[in-house]
Amino acid sequence: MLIAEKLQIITDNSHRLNVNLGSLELKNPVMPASGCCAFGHELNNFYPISELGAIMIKSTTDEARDGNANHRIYETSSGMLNSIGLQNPGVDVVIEQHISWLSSIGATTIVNLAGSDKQSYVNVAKKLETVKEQICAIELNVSCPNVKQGGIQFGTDPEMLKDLINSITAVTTIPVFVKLSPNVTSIKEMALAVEETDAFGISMINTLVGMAIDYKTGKPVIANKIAGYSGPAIKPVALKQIYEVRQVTNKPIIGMGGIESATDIIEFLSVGSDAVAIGTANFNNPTICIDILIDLIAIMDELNIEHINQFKGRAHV
Amino acid sequence: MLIAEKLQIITDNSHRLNVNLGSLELKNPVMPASGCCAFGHELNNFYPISELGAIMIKSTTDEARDGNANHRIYETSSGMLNSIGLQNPGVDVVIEQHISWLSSIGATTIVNLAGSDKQSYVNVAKKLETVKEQICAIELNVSCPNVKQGGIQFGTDPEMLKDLINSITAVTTIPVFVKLSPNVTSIKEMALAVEETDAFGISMINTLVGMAIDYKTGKPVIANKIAGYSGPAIKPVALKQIYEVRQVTNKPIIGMGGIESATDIIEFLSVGSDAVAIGTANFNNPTICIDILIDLIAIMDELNIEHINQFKGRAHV
Amino acid sequence: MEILKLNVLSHKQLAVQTFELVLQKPLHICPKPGQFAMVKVEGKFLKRPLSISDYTEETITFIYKVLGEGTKLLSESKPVEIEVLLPLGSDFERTAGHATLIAGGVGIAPMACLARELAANGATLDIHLGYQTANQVFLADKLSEYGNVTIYTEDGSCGQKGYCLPTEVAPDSVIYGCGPHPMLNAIANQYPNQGWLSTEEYMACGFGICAGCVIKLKSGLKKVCQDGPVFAKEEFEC
Amino acid sequence: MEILKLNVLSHKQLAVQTFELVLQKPLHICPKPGQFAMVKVEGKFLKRPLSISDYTEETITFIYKVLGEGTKLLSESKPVEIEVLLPLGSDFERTAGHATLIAGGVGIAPMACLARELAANGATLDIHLGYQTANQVFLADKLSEYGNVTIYTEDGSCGQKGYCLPTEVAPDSVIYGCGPHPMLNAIANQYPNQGWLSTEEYMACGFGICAGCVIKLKSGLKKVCQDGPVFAKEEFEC
Ligand SMILES: Cc1cc2nc3c(=O)[nH]c(=O)nc-3n(C[C@H](O)[C@H](O)[C@H](O)COP(=O)(O)OP(=O)(O)OC[C@H]3O[C@@H](n4cnc5c(N)ncnc54)[C@H](O)[C@@H]3O)c2cc1C
Ligand SMILES: Cc1cc2nc3c(=O)[nH]c(=O)nc-3n(C[C@H](O)[C@H](O)[C@H](O)COP(=O)(O)OP(=O)(O)OC[C@H]3O[C@@H](n4cnc5c(N)ncnc54)[C@H](O)[C@@H]3O)c2cc1C
Ligand SMILES: Cc1cc2nc3c(=O)[nH]c(=O)nc-3n(C[C@H](O)[C@H](O)[C@H](O)COP(=O)(O)O)c2cc1C
Ligand SMILES: Cc1cc2nc3c(=O)[nH]c(=O)nc-3n(C[C@H](O)[C@H](O)[C@H](O)COP(=O)(O)O)c2cc1C
Ligand code: FES
Ligand code: FES
Repeated sequence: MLIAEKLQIITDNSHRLNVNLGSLELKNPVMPASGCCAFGHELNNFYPISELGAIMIKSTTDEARDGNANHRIYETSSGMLNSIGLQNPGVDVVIEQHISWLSSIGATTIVNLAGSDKQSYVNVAKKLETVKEQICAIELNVSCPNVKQGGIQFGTDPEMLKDLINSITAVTTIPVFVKLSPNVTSIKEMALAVEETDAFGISMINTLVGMAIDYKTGKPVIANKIAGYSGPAIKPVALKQIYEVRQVTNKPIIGMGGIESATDIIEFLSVGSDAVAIGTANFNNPTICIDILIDLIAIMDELNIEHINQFKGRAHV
Repeated sequence: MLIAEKLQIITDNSHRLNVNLGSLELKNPVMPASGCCAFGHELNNFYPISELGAIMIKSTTDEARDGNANHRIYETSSGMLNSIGLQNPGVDVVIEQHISWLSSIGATTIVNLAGSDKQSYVNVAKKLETVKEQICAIELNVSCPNVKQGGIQFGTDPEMLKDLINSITAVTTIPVFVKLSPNVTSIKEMALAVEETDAFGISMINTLVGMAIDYKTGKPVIANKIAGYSGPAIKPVALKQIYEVRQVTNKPIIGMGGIESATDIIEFLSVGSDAVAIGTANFNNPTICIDILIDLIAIMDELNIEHINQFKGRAHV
Repeated sequence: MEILKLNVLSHKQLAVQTFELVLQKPLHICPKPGQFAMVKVEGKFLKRPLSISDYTEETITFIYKVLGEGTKLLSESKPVEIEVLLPLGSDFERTAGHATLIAGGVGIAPMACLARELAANGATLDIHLGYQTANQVFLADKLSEYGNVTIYTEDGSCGQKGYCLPTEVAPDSVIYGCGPHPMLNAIANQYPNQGWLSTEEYMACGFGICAGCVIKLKSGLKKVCQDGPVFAKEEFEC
Repeated sequence: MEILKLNVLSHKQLAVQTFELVLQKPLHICPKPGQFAMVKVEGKFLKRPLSISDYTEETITFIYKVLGEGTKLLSESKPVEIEVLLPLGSDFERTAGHATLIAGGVGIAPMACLARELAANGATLDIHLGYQTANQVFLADKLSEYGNVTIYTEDGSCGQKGYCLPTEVAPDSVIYGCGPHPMLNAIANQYPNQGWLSTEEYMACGFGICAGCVIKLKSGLKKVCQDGPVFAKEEFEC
């Protein structure tokens, strides 16, 4: 099937696919995850990314970052490791070259915001606020180490997390989704911390943490040694954590972690997601976000499901 | 190759495979993991389990336990979910019917000990102490919820963990390996807690936690909803956590998590394990523990490695 | 019980979503009616339990229905060799008297060798086979060689309409049942006869080491893979 | 750049651990020398980057060496159809004057179409090919149709002994290099000539969205998959 035909099917079924994340309405529940679509230019060569529910662009920091040395990625069983190191051109360039372009082509942009201390996050948030009409939402990447607090990750300490969120929501009116790290003893505790703030919603999960070893040398394959772990292998963990978070919050949840099929999307909606993001699967198939919507419509027909919302939260009833 | 031929090769290479876990010497570094070999009878129909480094029998509790309802297991990408619920006949039957049999056939037995509160653990340890000459070591399963402390798992709280270990080492002279749960914010913190006790060593990792959903009904597939996650999919997480734990302790480590090949074993030794356990892979191949030793010897030849110890800790130098 | 790579001799569709897989059997492997195998599907992590439908000296036959991803992959790939662990589990104790076979869906698969061996034993057979609909009927012709076959379909498109539960079973007849759980429970409680029922549960290992397949029967906790899959009928009575 | 399932026309061994894979090419796909493809290997999660070795109107050829699990699986399975994403990345800018090709190991693969196109362009070619040992030699015969071939082996079992670095390169010759990193660095710093070098790095996507393949060159951070794999020689000079 040609892309044009696929897009037509999606358009024809748009009344069955639209989702609400609280007050935000998206065309459909599918968006590429941060770090897995760069700033959208490449995917837009395959299909118009304005047809997506949204696009979550690469983590953006105050200053440009070079990222980590090579090797940065490695394949594992049903997944991959990455340690890119938040390479990005810095918020000024991102606004000028990417956000404005995304806005001009009609894309729904979610900007992923990262930093190394509270101030650096706040700086980015303030700049994003100046182009707020071009931005649908901010996704707050809290899996960064806080260099001011001995390198503890913001997303692993409830108090530090709340403090960071509060300082962001204080300087911007853009809805903020907090992207939870799965690498914590209690994900509920973190969700409850978010619940006490003005954050708009939650996105989850960020990568697990893993390592790969070259058996010949005995050395880590990834230059940074430790790396983020993504792909189908992390799906069971994602489903479990979203299930638990949905038990303690009514905020909108963008679910992700290993999604590569329409049935995966239905599973993520069932445990409590309101929309989903697709990360690693884009690497294997550049048109996955469109293809998966086509499959989703077919399964909805098969199961006699009129609207995608009917899948939401079924694991909890 | 017939099993007898494989056993001969292993015997011929025994001087290259023996490992020391502190003062414990094992024939070779390979043992089946707890819950993945029952009490040894079935594997012993395939090969003499006395030829293994050791065998880690099913979690044993004070009283018999029925375990959970069906479904108890489900396949996922490169792994599986299980929620058996510690089904076991109770320590008295385990001693009479299983440990004595294992001892009689010359197997090296590591008894996995579980409980629901401190007292129930201690009861089992005391009974095991009465047959200590039949037991090589105790593996302390600390991934159990403490019913006396609001269901918090022993292995997720350093103080509770230390307290549990101390009460076990107070009543038994059998070496105790503490089996760490990977589902914590900081695995180093837990290892440091073990470091402060008289525990003999560490085994890791226990299962991650995951969930599977039937997309048609939207309901969890596993009766218990949430389940342990094992298999190759968890290997990167295991390697990373063992790497980190090795940075803070010199105690012997039995590494596990997704091992299914000889190169996997080498990777686990490289990050700091002294021996390895094989869990889920036994389900797919009942003779995996023997086959993998054959492959290991072949790779050692290929890489010009005289003794298995040469692989140890290479990721740290 | 052995792990073996067996050559595929044939692999064909028998009915809607229903496939027959014939493997070359080494002479020293001697399965019995009711036993099963764990069958490797390339691309899937765990093996899949399938009943041994029939066998000769040199062949072993499975009949499977496409249910989920594993069976779909198996039916679409055309492997030349398949890894199996077999033979596994308990078998049906065979009577020499009168036997009533009651099977539904893929539970019909193991009836092939059971009927053949019962007949060879001198037993007289009444065979009741349940399907969802006419285009899913399989094995009925073959089984009629060994006894009196009655077909049931849920939609009435072939044979009697309704569930596969005979209105009467001769009092001295031994019942042999295989099918979905509700069917087994109905058989167990509807007829006073002696008998044997084959059940199923999700399995990881198939040979007793994972405790994944444990179910609660009348006499206690049982591993379907090791204590079963065939259990005495009274185990299911309530 | 397109994702396509292409028929396998042939798949054979060329030398020790070295295989040639020929796929059917749709007419509208027009690769250029130096470009590559991401090739799906069944059973592996990510696609594998392979240089386009050569092509005709209707075919596209890859030559790969068995290095790890993915290439081993590819060589052992005999797929009839393979999913690829192609053509990807930058190409070698072709001179019409004198060209010196210096390639080692699987870096020799893309020299096939490069030499052909350079020759068609009217260029004169000196071709230097490095292998580990004699039984790994491939493509040398074919390349000698387009220019003067010199073979190097590390153990001296064929051609000159030692690394594939010509002692002299004509001052006006444009250098085209492809091979392991140390070889590219040596080429970059040993000869003052202009030229183009093709490099490699681990890749997840192959088309610019993952930032996994980024390396630091003289002019800054570059994506090997998108800005490369072919870069101007001065980018590697130090
Ligand atoms: C002893 C025994 C004998 C069987 N004999 C046959 C037979 O002869 N023919 C036949 O068609 N089917 C038979 N089944 C059922 C068959 O095993 C399942 O249909 C099959 O495993 C489904 O696999 P899947 O990947 O297609 O489904 P999925 O739902 O994708 O499977 C996911 C997981 O669940 C397990 N699973 C799902 N459904 C079942 C089930 N009903 N029983 C056991 N495990 C299940 C799978 O093994 C796998 O581990 C038997 C089951 C048992 C236990
Ligand atoms: C642009 C480009 C062109 C290439 N052209 C060729 C070619 O024509 N012929 C050929 O034989 N090889 C070529 N390579 C190298 C080839 O991609 C690797 O040998 C191959 O990916 C190894 O896969 P594996 O699964 O066998 O190894 P494994 O080590 O098991 O692979 C694990 C992971 O690391 C990656 N990886 C490992 N080694 C390399 C490497 N050297 N380069 C890139 N990724 C690697 C794999 O892609 C995979 O993701 C090229 C690489 C690049 C980047
Ligand atoms: C190569 C790569 C780069 C990533 N970069 C980022 C990033 O910059 N910021 C972020 O919040 N998440 C990043 N992620 C995490 C993903 O957005 C996503 O949360 C995770 O990969 C799980 O989804 P998946 O399994 O579908 O990939 C990255 C993931 C990958 C694989
Ligand atoms: C079916 C099953 C049952 C298990 N039961 C136990 C148990 O009783 N006690 C325990 O400490 N670990 C248990 N485990 C965890 C394993 O011992 C092991 O730590 C884990 O599965 C990781 O190793 P693997 O990936 O090789 O299976 C069980 C694992 C599985 C798959
Ligand atoms: S399937 Fe593992 S014990 Fe029965
Ligand atoms: S491989 Fe993904 S950006 Fe180059």
